[in-house]
Amino acid sequence: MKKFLLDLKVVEKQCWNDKYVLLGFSHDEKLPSMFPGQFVEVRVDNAPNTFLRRPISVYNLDVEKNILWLYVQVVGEGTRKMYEYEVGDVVNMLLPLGNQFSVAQTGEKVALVGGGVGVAPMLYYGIKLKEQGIIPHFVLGARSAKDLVTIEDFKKVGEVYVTTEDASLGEKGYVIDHSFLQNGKNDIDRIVTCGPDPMMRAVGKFAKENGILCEASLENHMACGFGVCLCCVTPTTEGHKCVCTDGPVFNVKDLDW
Amino acid sequence: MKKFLLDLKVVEKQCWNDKYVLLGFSHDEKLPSMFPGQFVEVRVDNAPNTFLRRPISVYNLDVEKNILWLYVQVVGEGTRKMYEYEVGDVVNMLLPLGNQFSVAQTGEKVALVGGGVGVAPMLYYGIKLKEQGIIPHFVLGARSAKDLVTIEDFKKVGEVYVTTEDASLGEKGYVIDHSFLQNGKNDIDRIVTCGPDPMMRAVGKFAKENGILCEASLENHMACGFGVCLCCVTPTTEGHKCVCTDGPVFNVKDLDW
Amino acid sequence: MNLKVNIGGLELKNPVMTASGTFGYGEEFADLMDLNRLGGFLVKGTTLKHREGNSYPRMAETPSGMLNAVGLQNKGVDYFIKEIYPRLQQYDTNVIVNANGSTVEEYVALCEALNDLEHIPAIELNISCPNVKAGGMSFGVDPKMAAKVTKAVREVYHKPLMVKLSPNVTDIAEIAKTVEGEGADSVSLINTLLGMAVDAEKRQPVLSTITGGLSGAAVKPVALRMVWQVAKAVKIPVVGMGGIMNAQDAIEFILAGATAVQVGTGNFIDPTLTIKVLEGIEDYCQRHGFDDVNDIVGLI
Amino acid sequence: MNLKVNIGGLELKNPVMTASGTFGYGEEFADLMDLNRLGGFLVKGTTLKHREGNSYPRMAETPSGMLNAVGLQNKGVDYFIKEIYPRLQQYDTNVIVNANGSTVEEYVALCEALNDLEHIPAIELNISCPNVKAGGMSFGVDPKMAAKVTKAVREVYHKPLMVKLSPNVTDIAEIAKTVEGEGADSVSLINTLLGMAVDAEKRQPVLSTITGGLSGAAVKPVALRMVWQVAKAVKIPVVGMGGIMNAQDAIEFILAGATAVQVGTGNFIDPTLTIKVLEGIEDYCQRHGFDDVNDIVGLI
Ligand SMILES: Cc1cc2nc3c(=O)[nH]c(=O)nc-3n(C[C@H](O)[C@H](O)[C@H](O)COP(=O)(O)OP(=O)(O)OC[C@H]3O[C@@H](n4cnc5c(N)ncnc54)[C@H](O)[C@@H]3O)c2cc1C
Ligand SMILES: Cc1cc2nc3c(=O)[nH]c(=O)nc-3n(C[C@H](O)[C@H](O)[C@H](O)COP(=O)(O)OP(=O)(O)OC[C@H]3O[C@@H](n4cnc5c(N)ncnc54)[C@H](O)[C@@H]3O)c2cc1C
Ligand SMILES: Cc1cc2nc3c(=O)[nH]c(=O)nc-3n(C[C@H](O)[C@H](O)[C@H](O)COP(=O)(O)O)c2cc1C
Ligand SMILES: Cc1cc2nc3c(=O)[nH]c(=O)nc-3n(C[C@H](O)[C@H](O)[C@H](O)COP(=O)(O)O)c2cc1C
Ligand code: FES
Ligand code: FES
Repeated sequence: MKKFLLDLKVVEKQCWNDKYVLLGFSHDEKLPSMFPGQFVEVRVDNAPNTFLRRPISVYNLDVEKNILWLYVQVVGEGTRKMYEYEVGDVVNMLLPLGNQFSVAQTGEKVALVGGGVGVAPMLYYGIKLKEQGIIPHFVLGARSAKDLVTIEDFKKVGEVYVTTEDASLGEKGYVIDHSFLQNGKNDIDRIVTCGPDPMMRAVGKFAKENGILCEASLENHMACGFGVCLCCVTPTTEGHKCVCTDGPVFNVKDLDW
Repeated sequence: MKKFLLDLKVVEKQCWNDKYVLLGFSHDEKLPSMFPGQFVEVRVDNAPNTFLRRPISVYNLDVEKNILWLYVQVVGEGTRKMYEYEVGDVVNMLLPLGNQFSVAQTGEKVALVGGGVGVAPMLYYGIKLKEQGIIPHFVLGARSAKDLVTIEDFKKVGEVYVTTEDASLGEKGYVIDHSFLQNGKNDIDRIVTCGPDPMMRAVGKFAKENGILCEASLENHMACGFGVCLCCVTPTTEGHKCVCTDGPVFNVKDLDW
Repeated sequence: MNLKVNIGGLELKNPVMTASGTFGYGEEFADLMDLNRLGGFLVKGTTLKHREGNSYPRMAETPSGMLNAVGLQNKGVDYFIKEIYPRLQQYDTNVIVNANGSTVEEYVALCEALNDLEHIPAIELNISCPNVKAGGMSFGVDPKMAAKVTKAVREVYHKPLMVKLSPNVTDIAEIAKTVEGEGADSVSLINTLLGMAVDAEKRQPVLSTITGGLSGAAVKPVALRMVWQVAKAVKIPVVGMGGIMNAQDAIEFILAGATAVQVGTGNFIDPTLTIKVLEGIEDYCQRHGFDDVNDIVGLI
Repeated sequence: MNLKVNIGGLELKNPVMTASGTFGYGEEFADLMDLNRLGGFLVKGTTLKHREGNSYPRMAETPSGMLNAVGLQNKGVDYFIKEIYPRLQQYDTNVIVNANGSTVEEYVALCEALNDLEHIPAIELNISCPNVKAGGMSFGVDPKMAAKVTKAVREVYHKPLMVKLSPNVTDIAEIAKTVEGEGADSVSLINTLLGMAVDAEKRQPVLSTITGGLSGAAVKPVALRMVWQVAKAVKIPVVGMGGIMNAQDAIEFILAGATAVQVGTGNFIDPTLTIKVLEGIEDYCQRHGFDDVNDIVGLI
């Protein structure tokens, strides 16, 4: 896909507690198409220690309103600065980057399993499923209810199943333990997942054991985001592959898990 | 003098064109005393390339309102960020630093010669002179009228004589050519000066030739601002002296000009 | 305005190139800029045989810079010739291959193969990669080894030969003079500074290889110093790099003695940086009244 | 919680010291922090005779760092002993003098004088200053010279002797082993990296000396790597420095093998940084369940 280097303007901002922000970006011209699983590289140029760009998933692309939505969790200086963006700020982005989740077949039962801020790429895939006439089953896990702040967005699109480690919302435990997955083993045709590495590995294992097609979106550290530095590799059955161009989405059967 | 490391809050901001800003800073507690010629070291921590603090002169200390005024000209990234400070922002400063202009004797005729942003330390000295009952004669020079934006502050305190290189305000030419200086050679008892190096040297030469006591405030590049790095030295009759602690104010007869 | 420079027999339409390992095979940038505007571009480090490179993690961000430990991942020269070289012929600029080996024999075999490629007008002999166990940097930090590999390659490679120097040495000018003596047509510097990052919370190194190569703005002062030292020491042209993030940085290298520059890590942050650097150099020459960029080379 | 460390016979109440040339004579910080809380502080580089140092400009800011070319400006050891030493005795911490010379004889005469000072419990032998023409760094980049000066000083200096190493070398571990062999009780590293800054608009070097020493956050990756290499190579304690800007940086050095650290350029940016580093180290040990800071030394 053709890449663009664009200055986008913050047009919407929603903060929950002090850790999560949802930012809407727009442009005078029509934003390029982007697909679920793809990401953008954000230039954070007003922080002293963010030398490199920061990769952030496409949370949603509202074609009608011409708004790109990013959902950001504050973990360090770069994401802190993004949290502090105000409506009107202009931010340089390289986009769209990476491959995408593969398209489901009509009639499939699809589980979208997200952990923590890994829920980000799930929403947009869910929206596409819904457009196809497939009900997205979102299985969302986090440490605590306060880490699942955009849950209403998901409820508007599909069925939502929640686990939290402290039982503050939904079932207590890890996503993989959710009754929807454990009881539905035999019905589920496809799982897409994103989240912390141990979580995705657990999901991958579950899928393999139950013969379910499973795609995971990896979040390896990146220097460039577009395939030129070879820093973001993951071992696969065919050797090292770049997460930024061969991924971020991989079929778990190809991964060296 | 005792040094303080304080977080001050921006309480006033006045911008002229896009090059000059006057910022008022305050603190919950009483600000320490500061004298004319002294400066502060500002920590600009939201710019990627300002590793070191930035030295800025005390423009005025309003003891009643507990406000420290700084007058800043944008020349690079650090001063650009200062220009962008908003009321409410908190800025870390090390202060007060440096020596001070020596106190004039009652009855002296004093010329305060400032060039460009070098006018900054002149105002506060002028205010002190006025308190002593001495009329400050400000001779202010700049490239153009738009580089002398706080002239009204000076007019409130004393007599103001202006030169601009493009003749957009006052007499055309360099400060040193102003008729007030050239015609007043024999009357002037004391000159204090701050501005670009060539200007101060010219003023120093003029003072020497006419037997006038002259103090200049130097603006050497600094790494620490409080005498520990030895980076800011100027050659003097007694060898290298630190501009940040032995200065910034020097009697020009001690300088190696 | 003349921007043409000559790097030991290699004609560049302007002094702006890219640094190997930071520009892929160029194609990745084609959406965003016109590659043909460059003086040349250096493709990924290439070896005789396929290399998987080092394990992940291979990267750590550092103040104004980054560490990498890629370890020359590439599919080997045969794959390059078959799959990539044909596509690169379309570009109207110098495509230069960065040649790597673990032994003198490997370097020689590789460079022999590259010598036959009509559309590769020059190679950069990398004797300074800090990210491979055998060979790599060890050639670049020992004058005897540097001489040996340069001499051997010179015998089989008949086009302009640029040798890339390691900054991890006591006396880089000595190494430069050595390779000049063995027939190098130009030298390029600096490769990355050997560094390390520690994850304090996990109490382990960040990189799988513990140490890695430092690049980016942070290294510019060291790179400028070395370019200046080398330019004074040798008669062949010097290609400068290390932390170029804008046109002014590039001009600093040229003033310090570089006839051309390479933009590296900066490509990650702004994929169109090379074009900005090129335009900035032209603008600088104009502003300062030089009608030939060669006139500002080594003015310091 | 034990924070005490021993640097080759020198007892420190905690591992936090300051780097010579960045802390004046300590007194300049007394308004802002309690000097007695430090493990020790290093005063300005001292020479046998008065030195004017280099001409202005001596400083250039660089990405995440700075270059300096102070050139050991100081009034000589006699002045130090007469005017400054008496004032320094009031502090209940280790005051260490950074000793410099241009010849072996100068080093020896200086260290003999320092040996007699009761309240100076140790010296740091600086064989790595890049900012003086004669001597200075040249001792630190040549193993033979390093051996010679260490041996000579060892004969006249009978208290803990710390030798400060230059990073501008191909193999710093070799130099470390050499000075260890000649009787150094500890090594400290890194001194500044030789660098350069260019003023493109003026077309001249920024520093009066053209090149200068790079310090600050930018050099941390190189410093960490060298500390790690040296700590593996020698048995004597290693004192780590180079770009420490916060407690985490200091902990990284300790994990890489430093028994103590020195805070340098960071003092300019935050004059109370040493205290923050000290408190951060204590907090880190607590959080990670270590009751002795020595237990985290060299965990990597
Ligand atoms: C393809 C991709 C998509 C992503 N999508 C999102 C998203 O939609 N929303 C979101 O909030 N974050 C997302 N991330 C993660 C995000 O890029 C990092 O959190 C961010 O780069 C951290 O920058 P920082 O300056 O705030 O933190 P830093 O100061 O750089 O690091 C703080 C901590 O976060 C860790 N960290 C840094 N980068 C990453 C990374 N890439 N992955 C995991 N941990 C990291 C560091 O090791 C460190 O412990 C994505 C990452 C990738 C690779
Ligand atoms: C004692 C003292 C008092 C000062 N008082 C004031 C004041 O009241 N108001 C004000 O606006 N400025 C004042 N200055 C100058 C001010 O410190 C610099 O303009 C500022 O540090 C530049 O920072 P920057 O990041 O914007 O520019 P940089 O990006 O650091 O530099 C931009 C350009 O300015 C030059 N420059 C940098 N520092 C200085 C300096 N110290 N002197 C002269 N040129 C410099 C650089 O060489 C470069 O050409 C004072 C300086 C000193 C030493
Ligand atoms: C990710 C990465 C990979 C690199 N790979 C190579 C390589 O294969 N061969 C080589 O000679 N240099 C390689 N380098 C070094 C660069 O070409 C360049 O010498 C160095 O990064 C300094 O320039 P910079 O600061 O502009 O990046 C690599 C650098 C980076 C950051
Ligand atoms: C302005 C300045 C002056 C210095 N003077 C000396 C000195 O006299 N003797 C010495 O051994 N090191 C000197 N150094 C080097 C520091 O002690 C330290 O080794 C170096 O700066 C790296 O640490 P840092 O990055 O924390 O500053 C000086 C450094 C600076 C910045
Ligand atoms: S991040 Fe550079 S290749 Fe993937
Ligand atoms: S700026 Fe450090 S001594 Fe003056």
